[in-house]
Amino acid sequence: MKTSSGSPTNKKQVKSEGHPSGDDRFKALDRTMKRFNFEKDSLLEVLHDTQEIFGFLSDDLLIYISTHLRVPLSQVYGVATFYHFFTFEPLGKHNCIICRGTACHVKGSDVITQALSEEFAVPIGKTTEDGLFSLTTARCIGSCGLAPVAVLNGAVHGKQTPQSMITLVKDVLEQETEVLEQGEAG
Amino acid sequence: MTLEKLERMAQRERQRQEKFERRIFCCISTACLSAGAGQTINALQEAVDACHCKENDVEVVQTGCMGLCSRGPLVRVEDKSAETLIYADVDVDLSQQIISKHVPMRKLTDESIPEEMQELRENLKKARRRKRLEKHILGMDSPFFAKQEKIVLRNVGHLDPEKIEDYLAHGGYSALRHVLQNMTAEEVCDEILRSGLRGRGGGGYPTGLKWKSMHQEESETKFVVVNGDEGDPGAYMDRTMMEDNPHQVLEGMIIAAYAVGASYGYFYIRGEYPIAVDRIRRAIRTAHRNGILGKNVLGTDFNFDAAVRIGAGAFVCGEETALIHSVEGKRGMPRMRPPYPSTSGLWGKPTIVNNVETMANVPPIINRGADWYANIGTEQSKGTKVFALAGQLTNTGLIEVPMGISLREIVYDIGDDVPGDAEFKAAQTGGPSGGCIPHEHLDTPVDYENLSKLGSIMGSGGLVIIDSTTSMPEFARFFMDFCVDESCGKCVPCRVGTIQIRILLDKIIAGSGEPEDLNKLEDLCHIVKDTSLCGLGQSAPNPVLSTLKFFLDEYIALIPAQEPA
Amino acid sequence: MSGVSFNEAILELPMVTLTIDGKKIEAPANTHVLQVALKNGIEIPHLCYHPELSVSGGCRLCIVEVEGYSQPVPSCGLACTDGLVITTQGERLYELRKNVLDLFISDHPLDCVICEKAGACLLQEYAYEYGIKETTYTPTISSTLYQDDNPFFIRDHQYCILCGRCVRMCDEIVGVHAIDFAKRGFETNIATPYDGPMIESTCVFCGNCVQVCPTAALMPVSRKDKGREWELDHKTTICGYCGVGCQLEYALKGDEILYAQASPDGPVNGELLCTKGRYGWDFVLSPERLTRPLIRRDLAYELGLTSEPWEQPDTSPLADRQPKIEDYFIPVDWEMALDLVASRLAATVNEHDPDSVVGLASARCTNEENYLFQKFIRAGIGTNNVDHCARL
Amino acid sequence: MQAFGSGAMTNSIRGIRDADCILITGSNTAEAHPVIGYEVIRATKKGAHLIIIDPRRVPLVDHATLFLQPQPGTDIYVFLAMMHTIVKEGWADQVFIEERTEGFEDLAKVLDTYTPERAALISGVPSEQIVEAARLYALGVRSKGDSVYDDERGHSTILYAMGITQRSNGTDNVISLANLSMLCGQIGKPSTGVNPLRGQSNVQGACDVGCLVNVLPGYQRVNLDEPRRSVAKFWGLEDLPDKPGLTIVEATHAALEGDVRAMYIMGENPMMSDPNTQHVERSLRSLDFLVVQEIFPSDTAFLAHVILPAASSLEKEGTFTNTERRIQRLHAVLPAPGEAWPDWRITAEIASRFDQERETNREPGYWHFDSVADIFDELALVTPIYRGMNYARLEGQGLQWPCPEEDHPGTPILHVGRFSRGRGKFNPIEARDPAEQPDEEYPLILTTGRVLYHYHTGTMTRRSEPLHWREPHGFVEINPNDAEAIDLEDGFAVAIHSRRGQVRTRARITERVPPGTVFLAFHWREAPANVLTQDHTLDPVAKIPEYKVCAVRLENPRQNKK
Repeated sequence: MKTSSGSPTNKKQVKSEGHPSGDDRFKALDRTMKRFNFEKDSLLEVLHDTQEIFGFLSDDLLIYISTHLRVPLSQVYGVATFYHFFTFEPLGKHNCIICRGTACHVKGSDVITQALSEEFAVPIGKTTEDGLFSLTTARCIGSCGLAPVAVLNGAVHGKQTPQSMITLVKDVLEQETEVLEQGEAG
Repeated sequence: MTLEKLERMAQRERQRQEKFERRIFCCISTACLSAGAGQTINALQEAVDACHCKENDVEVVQTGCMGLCSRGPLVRVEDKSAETLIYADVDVDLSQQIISKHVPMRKLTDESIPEEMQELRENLKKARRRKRLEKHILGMDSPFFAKQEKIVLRNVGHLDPEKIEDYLAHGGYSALRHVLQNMTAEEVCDEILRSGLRGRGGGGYPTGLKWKSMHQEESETKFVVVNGDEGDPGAYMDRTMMEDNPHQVLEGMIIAAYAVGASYGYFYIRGEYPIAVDRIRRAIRTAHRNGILGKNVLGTDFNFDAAVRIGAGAFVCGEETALIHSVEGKRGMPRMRPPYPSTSGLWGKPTIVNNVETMANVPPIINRGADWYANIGTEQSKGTKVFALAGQLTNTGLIEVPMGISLREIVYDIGDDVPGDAEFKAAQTGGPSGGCIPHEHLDTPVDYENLSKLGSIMGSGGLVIIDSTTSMPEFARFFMDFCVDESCGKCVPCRVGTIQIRILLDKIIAGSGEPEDLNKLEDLCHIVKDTSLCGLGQSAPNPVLSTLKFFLDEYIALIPAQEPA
Repeated sequence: MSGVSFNEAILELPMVTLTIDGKKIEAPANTHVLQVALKNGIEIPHLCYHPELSVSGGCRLCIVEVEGYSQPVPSCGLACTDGLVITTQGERLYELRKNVLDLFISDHPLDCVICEKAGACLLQEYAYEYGIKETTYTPTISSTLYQDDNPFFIRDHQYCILCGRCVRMCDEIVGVHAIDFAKRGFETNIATPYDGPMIESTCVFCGNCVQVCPTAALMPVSRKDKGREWELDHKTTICGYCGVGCQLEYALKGDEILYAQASPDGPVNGELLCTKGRYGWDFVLSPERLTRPLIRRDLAYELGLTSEPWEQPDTSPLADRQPKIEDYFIPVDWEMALDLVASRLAATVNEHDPDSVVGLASARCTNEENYLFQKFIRAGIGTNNVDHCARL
Repeated sequence: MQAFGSGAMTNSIRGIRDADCILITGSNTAEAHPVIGYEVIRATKKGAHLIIIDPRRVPLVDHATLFLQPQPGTDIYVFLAMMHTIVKEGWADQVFIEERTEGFEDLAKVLDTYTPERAALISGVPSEQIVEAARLYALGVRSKGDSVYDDERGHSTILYAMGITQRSNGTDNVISLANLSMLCGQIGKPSTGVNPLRGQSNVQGACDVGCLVNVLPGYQRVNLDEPRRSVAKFWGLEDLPDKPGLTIVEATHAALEGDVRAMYIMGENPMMSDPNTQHVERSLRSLDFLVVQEIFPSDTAFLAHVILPAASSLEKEGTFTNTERRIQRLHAVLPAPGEAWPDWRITAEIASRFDQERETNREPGYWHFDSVADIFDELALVTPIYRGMNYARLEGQGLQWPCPEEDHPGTPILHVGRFSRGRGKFNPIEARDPAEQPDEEYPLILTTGRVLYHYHTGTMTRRSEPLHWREPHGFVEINPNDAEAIDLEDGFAVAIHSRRGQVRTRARITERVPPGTVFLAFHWREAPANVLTQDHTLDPVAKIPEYKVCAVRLENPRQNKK
C-alpha cells in the first residue's frame, strides 16, 4: 500500500497546566506551544517566543520545551546553540547592537564597537557586571544605506561615529543613574 | 462572489484616492525611520491639519522605500495639477515648508482655529517665505532615477503596505485572478519558463524549469517556501519587498503554488526583520479574510494556505536544504542533493524554494506577458535585478536596473561616484559568496554569466563599493571571518578549511607571511571550493580568490622581502 | 510443520546497470554508488558513511568522478541509475582526497603511537594510504578533552572528526537521541544537553555509537591501557542473554577479554548490540564463579567427608545478605560428586518411581545440553518430568 | 499453538524494519529485547505506524503513534473489540479468510458483543483509540513514507511477550492475536505475523529439543504413539513414557505432597524466577535430594545437596536457537574457570553413572559423545525440524527451522501459502478477567518485568561492573498519585505486601505506570518480586503462572513510625 494516512493519529492530550513555579510567563509559553498543537516541528518558533517572553533561554526552559514538544533535549540544545539569534544569558537592561554588515564594515563599524567596548568596559557580546548595558553585534540589520548603523534599545541610529555612539549610550545610562539617585533620595 | 468583492474593494479604493487633490507619501521603511521619518510623518500630518484644508484635498500616506536611502527621510508629493516631486532629508522643519508650499491654507476665522494650532499656522506662514526647499528636491530625471527600470519595485513607495485595498487599487491580485480563471498550472509554468526568469537568490536557476519539474512530481502534498532569510550582510532587497509590498510577494507565492500544485506554503523570514515578519503575517491574515488564501482561493477549487517561519540568525539557511531543515525546526544544516527539494523537501514531500524577489517578479510577468519580460535584459539574463547599493558612494540605497547595465553606469551614474578625495577601487557583488570587481572591468554588463566569469556572482543583490582607503586582504578577511562564523560545521572543507584560510590571512596581514603562503592560500581556496558540501562552502573562498586575482599586489606588498640566502 | 522458504531480505526491486572503474555492475535502483561499490569489493575511502545509517555526506572523502559531471561527486549519496559511469581513482581524486584528509589531520592529534585505536582507526588508515605524515596546515584542535566518568565508554572530543555516525546511530536506530551536534562551524561538537555527563542524559549505554566511531573519540573503558588492536584475537559467538541471538565478537589479548562488539555479519543484529551484550560479559571473571563441585556440609558429614556436624539453617537464602558458600558446602572432586548424584537419583527411582524425579533444563544452556538433559530424564530416568523456565 | 499449529515467531526479526504497521503488546521491547527495539525504531523512523497496547508506559511509547493503556488484565477486551471493529467495518481480508482459514463464522458470532464501547468501559481505553488501532493494523497503514511492498494492503506485524502470556488467560490472549492476524491476512507474508519475543538466549531451543513435559524433540507429542515410538527407536528403546510430566510449578506442589522426591536443576534459579517464593523454598527444602548445576552460587543452589560447577556460555561450544527460530553456533571464547565443566559433559557423566547404578544393560558408550557436534547430529536426526542441519551448515548465518533436508535453505517465514496444520483455525475466545482482583486490603495491581541493564534473576548482570554501576539498586515504579496517598517520596524505602509475602525496596515515582498499578523488576534478590506473585492460578493450557497481575498494598515505613 503506497498511500499514507495523513495526519498522525495520536492526538495525545498534552497537559498544559503551567509550570510548578507558578510563573505566569509559562502560561504564555504554553499558549505558544498550544498554538502549534505541540508539533515537534514548531521548535524554532517556540524558542523564538520563549526568548521573547523570558529574554533568554535558560536550561529549565529548554527542558520544559523538550518535555512538552516531545523533542529530545539534546536536539533542543543542539538547535538552540546552532542559531546565533538565541542567547543563553540574560541581556542587559539597555542593549546596543552594532551592525557588522559589509556596508557598515566598510564604513568603520568595528571601530565603533571597539570604542564602546573600551568606554563602557564591556567585552563584545557581553553585559556589564551591573546588568545595565549589553554590547552585541549583528550580521546585518538591513539598513546599509545609512551605514554605519547601530540599534540602541530598539531604535535604529544611522551614520554614526564612535563619538556619537558613546554620547548616545552615555545619555541612556545617565538617565538610569538619575532614576537611581532619585529613588535613593526619595 | 469573492472576485466581485475584490473588484469592489479595488474600485472603492481607487475612487477614494482619486478624490484627493494631493497625496503626500512619506517613506517609513527602516532606513528612513532611523533617519527620523517617524517625526517627519507626524509633522506632515500636523501641518496638513493646521492648514485646515478641504476634505479630500490632502492625504498623508505612509509608504515604502523610494530607493535613495542615504538621503532619507524621503517624501514624495503627488499633485493632480503639478509635477510629482521627491524631497530628501526631510526633517520636521522641512516638512512644514513642504506642506506650506504645496497645500493652500484655508482662510478661517480666529475662533475656529484651535489654540494649539495657532503657533503651527504661524510657522507655516513663515515657512512660505523661505526658499531653501529647492536643494532638497530630487530631480526625477537625475541619473539615480532615470537609469532604473522598476518592475519588482514598481509599486514600492507608492502604496501603504498595510492596506490590501491599496494593493488592489494598484492592480494587485489581478495576475492571480487571471491565472486561476484562464490558465492551467502547466501553462503558468510555461509562461514563467518563456519569460526567462531565473532564481534571484543567487543560483540563477531558471524558475520555470524548477516549477515544471515540481509540477510533474506525483504527490498529494507539496509545499512552497519563500526564502526571506536574506543573510548577505549588506543587502536588504528582500526585506524591503516584504515590508513595503508584502502582497506582491504573497501573490507570487500563490501563483507558484497553483503552478506546482502545492497546498501549503511557508515564508521563512530572518529573525532580524521583525517588521517584515509583521507585515507578511498581516498580509496573510487579510488575504485570508478576503478569500485569497485558504479553502477555495477566489472561489475556485484551488486550496492554499501559508504561514510564517522565523529564522534565527544562520546565513547557511539561505541554502535551500538547510532552510528546509530550519522550517522543520531542526539545525539548519544542508544535506546532499540530489534528491532535490522538488522531489523530497519539507517532511520528505516535494517542495519548491524561491527567493522573495523571484516571487515578486511573478505577478508582473503574468500581467504583462512573458514576451514583454523576455525583452528586458540580456540573452541569458532576463528582466531586472534589484541591488542594495552601499559602501563608499554618494548615493546609496535600493535600486532596480535592467540586466545588462554596466557596472560603470551603476557606480558613476546611479551612485554618483565615490565621495570626497578617495577613488573607486572595487565593487563587491554577491556578499560573502561573491567577489570584487576592479576598475578595469567596470564596463562589464551585469548579468549572471559575466559576473561569474569574473569570479564573482550575482548573488542576492548586495553591491558594496570600496574606495581606495580599504585594504583588500583585510576586506577578504572580513568575509572569511563571516564564513568561519556561519559555517554549519557539517563538512570538513568548510569547517576546517575556512579556519585555515583565515589563519593564513591573519599571518599574511600580520606581515609574517612567506611567498609560498600565497600559493598555499590559493590552493586551499580551490580545495574548499571543489569539495565543500553546499553552496556556502563552495563559494566561501570567492572573496579571497577574487582579491588574489585582481589585487595580488596588495598581498605581495604584505610579504616581507626575503633575505638573500 | 510447513512453510515455504522465503528470503525476505531480497525484495524484487528494479535493477540497473552501472559501470564502476570499467566494471559493469548490477544494482538495485534505490541503492547508492558507494554502497554498491563496497559490496563489489571496490574500496572508496569514507568516514561518515555507514551502511546501517542514513547518508550524511559530510566527510567528502568518497568523492568519485561521474561521466558528464565537471565536479567530483560524493558517492555515498549518489543514486545508482542505468548507464552511470563512475571512476573511483585518479590523480585529481587522489589530490582532492589527500587535501581533505590533510584538513582532517589538522584538527586531530597525531597520538597514534599511544592510541589504542591505532590499527583500527579509519583516519589513520587513510592518512597512511594517502601518505600524510603531518598536516601541511597549522594544527588547530577544535575541542578540548572531555572525559565522561562512566564505566562503559570514554568520550574524547579531541579525536572526534564530527562524522556524526554516533548521532545518527543514537537517533535513527537506538532512538534515544542522547547526543546531538551542538553549536556550529569550527565550534561544533557532539554534545549531551548542556554538555553534561552521559548518565544525566537519556543514554542507555548500548555502545552502538562506540562501535561505529571511526576514530578514538569513543572507546570502551575496558580496553584502556590494555593493548593495541593488532595484538588482539577476535572470537565470534552468540550472546548469552535474551532470545534475540545477537552474534558478537570478543576481542582478546591472550585469555583476557578487552572488549566486545557486534560481529558485522550477524544475521540478526548486524553491527548492533545492547548494553548487556556489549558490556555485561565481565561476570565470567567474577571471583564468585563456582569452580569445584560442592557437597552440602550436612550431607558431607553423613558421608564422612568432614568431621564437623552441621545443620542447614532455617533462614531463607533470600534473606538480606546471601550467606557464604563455604559456610554451607565443602569442595569435593568430580568423581565423588558425580557418583553421589548418580547414586542418589538411582536410589530415588528405585525406592519410589521414575516420576518422583524432576529435571529442570535451562533456557540458557545449548541445544545439545538440553537435548542430552531431556534424553537423560526420559530415556535414563524414564519420566516426562522435564521442564524449563520458558514460561517464567 | 492451536491456531496455526506451531508456537514460535512466525517471521524474521530483520523483516520488522520493513513493516508498515507494528502492534506491540505485553512487551517492553526496548528494554527486554533492545536489538528488536532497534528494528521497531528503524521502521517508525521510515514511517511505520507503531501501536502499543500496554498498561505501562514502556520506553517505546515515545516512538509510538498510538498508545493504548488498558487496566492490567483487561487487554483481551481490547483485542476482541479490535476484531469486532474490523469485521464490522469490512477491514477483514475476505479472500484470505475464505482461502486459508476455517471457523470464521464461530468467531464472528462471539465477537458480536465485544464492542469498542464495552471494551472502553472495562479497560479504560477510549473506544476511538481501539477503532483507530484496528484500522491501522488491519489495513497496514503507514504514518509517512512509502511501503517497500507493492500490495494493496500494508504489512502489519504483531510482537508480544510475557506481558500477555504470564497470565491466567495467557493462551486466550495469544489465540486472540492469532485470530486478529488471520482476520486481516497479516500472516504468511514478509513483515507480518504473530511474533512472541523469547526472553532467554535459548528458550526457543530448549523447547525445540524437548525440554517440555508434553513433547519430545521437535514438538512430537508424548501421548501420540507413532512419533514417540520412532524417537524411542532412535534412542535404542522399545518405548518411552507416554504420560505428560509435571511442569515446574506443578512439580513444586507435588514435592510438598511427597510425590516428587528428587530434582536435578541445570542452570535455573526457581527461587528467584518462580512465583510465590516462600512456597518454592518450602518445596525445595522438602526434597530428598536436590542437585544444582550452576555457574554462580544462586539462591536456589544454597538449598541443594550437591552443586556442580558449570561453564558459562562464553566457555563452551554448541548451538542456540533464537526467537526467530534461527540456530546459530556458539563458540568458546575463554577456558572455563577452575574445574568447571560444560553442562553436557556433566549430564553425560551423571547419565552413564546412573545407568551403572541402575544396572541397565545398555552399552557403556551409550551416553558417550566425543564432541557437541556428535550430540547435534543425533539431535538433528531425532528432531524433524532440525533434520537438515549440521555444524558445517550452521557456521556464519545459521539456519531457521523448519529445515527438514540437507539442501533445504531454512524457513524465514512460516505459513507462507498454507498453515502448518493446513487451514488456519479461528478459535472463538470469550474474555475472562484476571484471577486475582484488587480489593480493599490489596488495592493495587503489581506487574513484574525487566529493566534494561539487568537480565532475569540478575546472577550475571549484577556481577557486571558497568551494569551494576548504571542500575545498582532495585526499585518499584509507583504512580505519583499512589505515592502521594501514602506520603511517599521518590527514592525512599517502601514495603510491598501481597497475600503471599512482602518485599522492601526503593520507590521510583513515575508516570510510566498508571495510577493503581505498580511495577517491580525481578532482578534483585534483595527485593524478590516473586515473593509477592501467586502460583495458584495457572493458565489452563500453557500452565503459565499469572505473574503480571497480582493484588498488592504499599506501605511507607516512615509513615508508620510517625
